[in-house]
Amino acid sequence: MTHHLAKIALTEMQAELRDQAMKFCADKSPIAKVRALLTDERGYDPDVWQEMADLGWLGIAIPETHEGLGLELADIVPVAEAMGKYLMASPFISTTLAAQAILFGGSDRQKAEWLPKLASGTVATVALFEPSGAWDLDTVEGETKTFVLNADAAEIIVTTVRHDGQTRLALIPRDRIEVERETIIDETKRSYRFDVPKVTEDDLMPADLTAAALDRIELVANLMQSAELSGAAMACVDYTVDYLKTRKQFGKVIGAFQALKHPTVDAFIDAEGARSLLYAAATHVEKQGDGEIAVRMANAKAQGALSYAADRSIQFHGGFGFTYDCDAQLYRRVAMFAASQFGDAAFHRARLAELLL
Amino acid sequence: MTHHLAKIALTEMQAELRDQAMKFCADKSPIAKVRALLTDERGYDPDVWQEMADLGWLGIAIPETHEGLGLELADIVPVAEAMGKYLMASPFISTTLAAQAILFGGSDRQKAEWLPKLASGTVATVALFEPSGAWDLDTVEGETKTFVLNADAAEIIVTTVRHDGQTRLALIPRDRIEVERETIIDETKRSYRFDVPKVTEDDLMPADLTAAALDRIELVANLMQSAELSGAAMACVDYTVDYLKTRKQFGKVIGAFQALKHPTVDAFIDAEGARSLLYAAATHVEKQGDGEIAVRMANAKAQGALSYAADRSIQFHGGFGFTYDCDAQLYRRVAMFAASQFGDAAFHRARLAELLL
Amino acid sequence: MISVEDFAAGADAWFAEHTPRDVPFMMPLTFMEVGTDEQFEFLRDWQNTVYKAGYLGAHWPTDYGGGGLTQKHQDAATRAMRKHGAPIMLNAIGIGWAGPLILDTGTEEEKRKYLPGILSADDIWCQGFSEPDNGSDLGNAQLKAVRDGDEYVLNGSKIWTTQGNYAKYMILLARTDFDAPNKYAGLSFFLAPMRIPGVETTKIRKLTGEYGFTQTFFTDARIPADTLMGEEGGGWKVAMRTLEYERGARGGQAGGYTISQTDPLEVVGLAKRAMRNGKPALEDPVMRDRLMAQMIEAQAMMANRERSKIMPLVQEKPFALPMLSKLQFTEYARETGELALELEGAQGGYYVGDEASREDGYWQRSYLNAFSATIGGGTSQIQRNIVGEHVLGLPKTR
Amino acid sequence: MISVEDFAAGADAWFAEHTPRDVPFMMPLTFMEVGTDEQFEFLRDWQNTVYKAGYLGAHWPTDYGGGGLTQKHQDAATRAMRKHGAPIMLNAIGIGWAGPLILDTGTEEEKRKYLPGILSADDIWCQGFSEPDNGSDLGNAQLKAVRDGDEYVLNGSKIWTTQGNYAKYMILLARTDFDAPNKYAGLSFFLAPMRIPGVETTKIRKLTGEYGFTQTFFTDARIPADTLMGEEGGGWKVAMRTLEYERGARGGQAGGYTISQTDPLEVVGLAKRAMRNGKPALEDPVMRDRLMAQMIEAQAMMANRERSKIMPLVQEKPFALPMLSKLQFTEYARETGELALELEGAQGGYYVGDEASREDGYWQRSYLNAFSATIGGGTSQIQRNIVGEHVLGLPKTR
Repeated sequence: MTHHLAKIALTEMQAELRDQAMKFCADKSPIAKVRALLTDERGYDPDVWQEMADLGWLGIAIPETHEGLGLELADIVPVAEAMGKYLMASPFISTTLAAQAILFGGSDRQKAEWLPKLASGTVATVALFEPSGAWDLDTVEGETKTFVLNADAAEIIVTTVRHDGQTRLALIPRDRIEVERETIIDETKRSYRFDVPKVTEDDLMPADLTAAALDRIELVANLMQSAELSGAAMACVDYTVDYLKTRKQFGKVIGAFQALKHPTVDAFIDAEGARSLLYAAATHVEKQGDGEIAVRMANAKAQGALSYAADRSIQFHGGFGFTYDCDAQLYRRVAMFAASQFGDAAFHRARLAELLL
Repeated sequence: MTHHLAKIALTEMQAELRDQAMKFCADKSPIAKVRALLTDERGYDPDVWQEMADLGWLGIAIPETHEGLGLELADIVPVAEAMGKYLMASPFISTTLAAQAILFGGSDRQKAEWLPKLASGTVATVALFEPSGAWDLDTVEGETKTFVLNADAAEIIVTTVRHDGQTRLALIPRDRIEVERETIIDETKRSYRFDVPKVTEDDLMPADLTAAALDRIELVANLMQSAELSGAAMACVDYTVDYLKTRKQFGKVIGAFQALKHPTVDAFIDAEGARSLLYAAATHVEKQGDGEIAVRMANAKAQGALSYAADRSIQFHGGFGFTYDCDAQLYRRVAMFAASQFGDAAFHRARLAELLL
Repeated sequence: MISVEDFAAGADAWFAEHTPRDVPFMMPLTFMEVGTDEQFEFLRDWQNTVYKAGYLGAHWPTDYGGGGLTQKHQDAATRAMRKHGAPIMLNAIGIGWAGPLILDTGTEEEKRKYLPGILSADDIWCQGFSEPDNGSDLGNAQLKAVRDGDEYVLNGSKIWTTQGNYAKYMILLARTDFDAPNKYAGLSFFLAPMRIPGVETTKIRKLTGEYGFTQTFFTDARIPADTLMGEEGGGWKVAMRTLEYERGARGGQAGGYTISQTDPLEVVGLAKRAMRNGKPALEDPVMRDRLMAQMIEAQAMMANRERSKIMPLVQEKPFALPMLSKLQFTEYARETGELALELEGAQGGYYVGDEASREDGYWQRSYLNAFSATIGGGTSQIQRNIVGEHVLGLPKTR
Repeated sequence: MISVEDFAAGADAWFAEHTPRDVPFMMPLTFMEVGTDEQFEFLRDWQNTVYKAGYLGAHWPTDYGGGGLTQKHQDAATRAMRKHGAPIMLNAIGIGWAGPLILDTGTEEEKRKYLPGILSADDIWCQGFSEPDNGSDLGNAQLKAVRDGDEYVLNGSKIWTTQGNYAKYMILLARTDFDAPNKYAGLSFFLAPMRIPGVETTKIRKLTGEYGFTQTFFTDARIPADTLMGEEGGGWKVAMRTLEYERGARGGQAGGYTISQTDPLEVVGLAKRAMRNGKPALEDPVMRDRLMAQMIEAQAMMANRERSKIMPLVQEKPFALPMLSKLQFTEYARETGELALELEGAQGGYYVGDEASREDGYWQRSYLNAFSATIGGGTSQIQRNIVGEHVLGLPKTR
C-alpha cells in the first residue's frame, strides 16, 4: 500500500526557499510582465534569469564538486512551484533537466565541462520527443526532435539519438543545430523542433548510463511539472475567487450563487490535494520505486486540478472569460501543454497501475 | 456512423399502448402496493398478473400462429417502461425472455407446447448466469444457475446447460428443479439459484439455434431493461422535484438552491436522453447489427441516468433520504441490480467500441 | 411560380457548381468567428452572389428585394447550401434578427430602406443587447438614450457585438427611462445607425487569440428619433420578439444558415486518426470507453431532436427538449473538446498554425471556442436555472 | 503515577489478549450502526470491560470514575484499541459530547451524578439536536420547553437520535423563548432524562434496511428545571461548545474510539479480489484507470492530513484543510462505493446475507451507508457553502 507515501517532510531551508521564491516571482513576474513576454521572441527576461543564477537556484541539485549547492531535488520544488504560480517564464526547468541528465548520464568529462556552467546560468535544454508523439522516452528514431523548450536560447542540448541501433543520449552544442520555432498552445513557453545533426563519439554520453539518465529526466520533469501546475492551480482558483467576490449580476455578487461557488470549492479542494501530493512527492522522490509512484500521483492530480480550475475559471468569468485579456485562458493553456509533455493524467494512471497492482 | 439510429418511429398503436400501460401500472402499482410487495414471498400480485395476461400483453411479441398478438418487440417497450416507472413487480420480463428464447431457439414441438401457454399467463423464466459472474452468455459450466428471476413462480425454465462439451439451451419444467431464494439488492424482484438437474434429449432445444437464441435473449433483455430503467429514471427525477418544491430549510423552499436545482436538471436531461435512446432502440431493434448498437446505447445511458438520478435523490432528500421510507433507495437499488445483469454501462461501452470502431 | 421541386433542383445544381473550394484561409464556421478582413470580404461577396442567384430571401416580397416565392422554396435552397457544405451567410443579425422583425412589424418605409441591403450584404447589421456590466442580465441594460427634439442622444457601451466593426446598423436595446416602475419598462429598441459621430468600436480578442467581437462605445451619439421600433418603453417586448426569430420560434428569417452545424460525432473521426503515445488512440481501452460515452451522448441529443417532433412522446413536458437543448449541446461540445485533447496525446500541445498540429489545431481551438456557446446566449448556469424553473417548476433562484 | 510507556505496554498486552474475535454477527463500524439488541448488549459489555480494565477515561478524575492519569495515557490506550482492531466504544455521545461538557462546565453534583455511568456504559446518552423539519438548520429548532415551577414541560420531536431507544439521557436543544430577538437566542440546553412519561422513541429504518437511529417524541414530558445547562436562552452557545468536543477541537473526551476509521485504500483490496464478467476486475484497463484515480484521491487526502500539521505549508489559509476534510472524505467514501459496485460486476447484484455476495455485501451496504456522512453533520452542499464562505471568503448564499 501507499500510506507511507503521504508523509511530508519539510526542512527549514525549504520553507525559507519557498518564501524567497514566492516573493521573487511575485516581484519579477507581475501579470503585465507575463503578458508582455507572450510576444517576446525569446519569451523570458535574461536579466531575471541572471538574478536566478546569482541566487544559486540553478545549482540547487548540482553537487558542490561541480560548483552547485549540492542540495536535494526536493529543494527545486519551491522554485518551480513559485514560477508556476506566477506564470513566470524562464529556462529553469529545461536547464535543470539538462543538468540532471548530465549528472546521471554524462561522462566525467562532460560533467566537469558543463555542470559548473549550468549552475552559473548557462541555458541548456533536453530534446526527447519526436513526431511520433511517444511518451516512452526510449522509443527513439533519432531524426527529428520536437517540443524542445528554450532550444534557441540554449548553449547545449541533451538529446536522445539513434546510434548503432541503440537509443543513446548526446550532448550537442546549440551552434551545430538549426532550430525552428513551433506554435504551441502555451504562449508563456518557447518550443522548437530540429533535425538531429550527425553526432560524433565525442557528443555521446556513456551507453551504460542511458537508461538511468532517461529515468532520471522523466522523474525530475514530472516532479517539476507537478510543482508548476500545482502552483498555477492555486493561483487560478484565487484569480477566480477574486472575480466572484467583486462581479455583480442580477444585483448580487455572483460568488453568492451556488452554481459558481460550489464548483469553485471543488476546484480549490483539488488544488489543495495537488499541493499536498506535490510535497509528498518532493519528500519521496529520491526513493527507488516510491519516487516514481509519488511523482506520477502528484502529476496526474495536478494536471486534473489545473485543467478543471481553469476550465471553470473561463466559464465563471462569463463574457470576459471568453476574451484573451482574461488570465483564465493562460492557465488553461498551461495545463493543455503540460498534458502533451511526458504523458497526460490518463497515461500516468496507466503507469501507476503497472507499478501498484 | 450512427446518425440514422437516432430516428424514432412510433405507431398509433404503440402510443395507445403506452397510455394504457401507464394508466394500468399507476392504478395497480401505487407506492403503498410496491412497498407491501417488498416483503411478500412471491413478490408480485398474481391477480394483476392475470389482468396483464387478459389484456394480451404477454402475447405481444408471440406470433399469432402460437396464439400471441403477433406484434413487434417495439410494442413491448411501453409496457416495460410503465412497469419501470411505477416500480411494478411482475414476471413480465422473465416470461417475455423465456418466450423469445423458445421462439428463436425452440423446436416446433417446444414452440407449439409452450408459446400459447406463455401468451396466456403461464409464468416462465430464463436461467443464464452462473457464479463465475460472466456476462458472456455462452461462457457456461452448466452446474449452478444464479439470478434466475421469478424461478419459484415459473412453470418452465429456459436454461443454458453444458451438454457434450457444448453450450446448449434446455427447457426444464420447474418441478424438476429445486430453487433457493437469493438475497438481492433490489427488493422489488425475486431471484433464485439452483443446481442444474440432469437434462434429457427431450429437454434440449435444437443445437443449431443456440447461438441465435442467446443473441436474441440478450438483445431483448437489454431492451426491456432499458425501458424499465428509463421509466424509473423519469419517475425518480419527478419524485425528487416534488420534494424540492415542498421542503423548506433556512426559510426557503430548497429547490431554489442551485446546489440542488442544477444537479436535478442534469439528472432530468440524462433521463430525457435515456428515454429518447430507448425509443430509438425500439425503432431499430429488429435490424441486424443496428439493433444491438441502438439497444446497448440505450441501456448504458439508462443505467447511468437512473444511478445518477437516484444517488442525487437520496442526497437531496437529506435525513429522510437516508431512511428506508424514502423511495429514492428503491430506485437506486433497481439500478444497482440492473448493473449486475447482462452487463453494466462500462461493459456495454466496451461492446459498443467493438461494434463501432 | 416555379415549383419547389424545380427550384430545389436548380439550387442543388447551382451550389454544386458555385460552392467555393480550397479557400486559402480558415473558413469561419459561424458568423461569430469572422476575425479577419480577408474572411469578411470573402463572405460578403459570397452572400451577395448567393442572393443574386436567388437563393437567399427567396420567400421575401420582391418589393423589398426578395424573390417573391414561398418559405418552402427558401428551405430547399438552404438545404442545398448545407448539402454542398457552402460557406455560411455572413449577415446573420440582419438575416435572422433585424430582417424578420422589420418585415413583421416595420413601416413600409423601413422595409424598403433596410431589407434589400440585408440580403445583398451591403448593409451589415449587428446586435447591441449585452453590456460590460450586464452580461447575463439583459433586462438591466444601462446604455442611456435621451430624447432631444428629433433625436435620441446615446451614451454608454455595448459588448459582444459580432461584426460591430463592419456593421452599418445595430439593433439596440437602450434605457430611455431610469425611473420606470421596473427595470424592463425603461427599455426602448432602436435600429441605430453605426457610422455616425460618437460611435466607436474596439475589437475584442478572443481567448483563442483570434478576433470576431467588438465593444461599441457611444458618446453623445445622436440618432434620429424615428429609428425607434415599437414604443418608447416597449423595448423589452421587441427584444424578446427578436430572440424568437433567432430561435426559429417565429418565421421570417431570410434563410440560409449562419452557423455551420458541427456533426456531434465528428470526434469519432479524430479518434480514428489520432495517435497517443505513438500508438493509435483507439488501441487504448480507456480512450475507447470515453469515446463511447461521448458517442452515446451525441446519439441521445440526436434522438432527443427526433423525439421532440413526436407529440405523444413529449406530452408530459412538451417544451422540455427544446428548452434543454442549448445547455446540452454546448456542454457536449466543450466536453468533446476535452476528450479530443486526450485523444490527440502529445499533438494537443501544438496550436493553430503549427505544421505538426493535427488538423491545424482544430480541436484545441474548438475546445476554447466552445466557451462562446456555454457562456453566450445565457451561460450554462443560467440555462440550468431556466430548465429547472420553467420545465421542472422549481422555485426561482435569486 | 505509572509511566506512559508502561501504561501503553500494558494496554497493548491487554487488548492483544482481550479483543474479541470471530463474533458471530456483523460488528458495527460506527456507533450509528448499532441496529440490533445483540450488537448493543455486546458493545455495552465490551465498553464496560475496557473501562474496568482502566483503558477508558484513564485521564478523567478518580472522583468521577476516571483513572486519574493523563491524556497521554488515555491516548496510548486508544492507540492500542485501534492497533488490535478492537470493537468501538458504544456510548459515543456520552464519551465524546456530554461527558466533556459536564466535566468542563458542570457542577460538582452533575459530575458525580453523570460521569461514572458514561464510562461504565451503564448510562447511555443520546443527542437531540436535529428535528424533522429542521435537519440542516439546527438553529431553527422548534421543540418547545416551557418553564412550569421546578420543571420544564417538553413538546415536540427530535430525529436522528442514535441509540435513542437505549438511552437514559439526552443532550437536548429546545426552544424556551419563541419571541427572542433572533432564532438562536431562544434556545436552551438540557441534560434531559429519557425514561419519563411523555417520551417515546420510534426506531428509524435506514436505507440499508438496518436500524440505528430513532425519532423521539415529547408529549407534555416534564423534566427537572436543574437539568438546564448554562443559562436559559444560552443553549446555542452550549451546543456549539459541545460540537467542538466532538470535533476534537477541545480536549476532554473520555477516549477510545466510536467510529472505526475505514482505510481509504481498502477498495484496492477489493479490486484485487473482485471478478468482472468472469475475469479478474483488474484485467480491465478501464477499471484500472478508475481505481488509480481513486487511489490518487485517497493519497491526496492522506497527504492533506500530513500537510495540515506543517505550518509553513498551510500559512496562506491555515484552516482550509481541516474545514474541507469532512466534505472531501465523505464524498470520497460515496464514490468509492460506486467504484466498488463496478469492480464487483455481477456480484454487485447480491446483498448482505446472500451466500454468493462478495464480502457479505459489505460494499453495497457501505455505499448506501456513505450517505449518512454526506448528509449528516451538514450535507455536502452545506459543507461547500462553509468552505466557500469561511475559507475562500465568498459571499453567503441565501
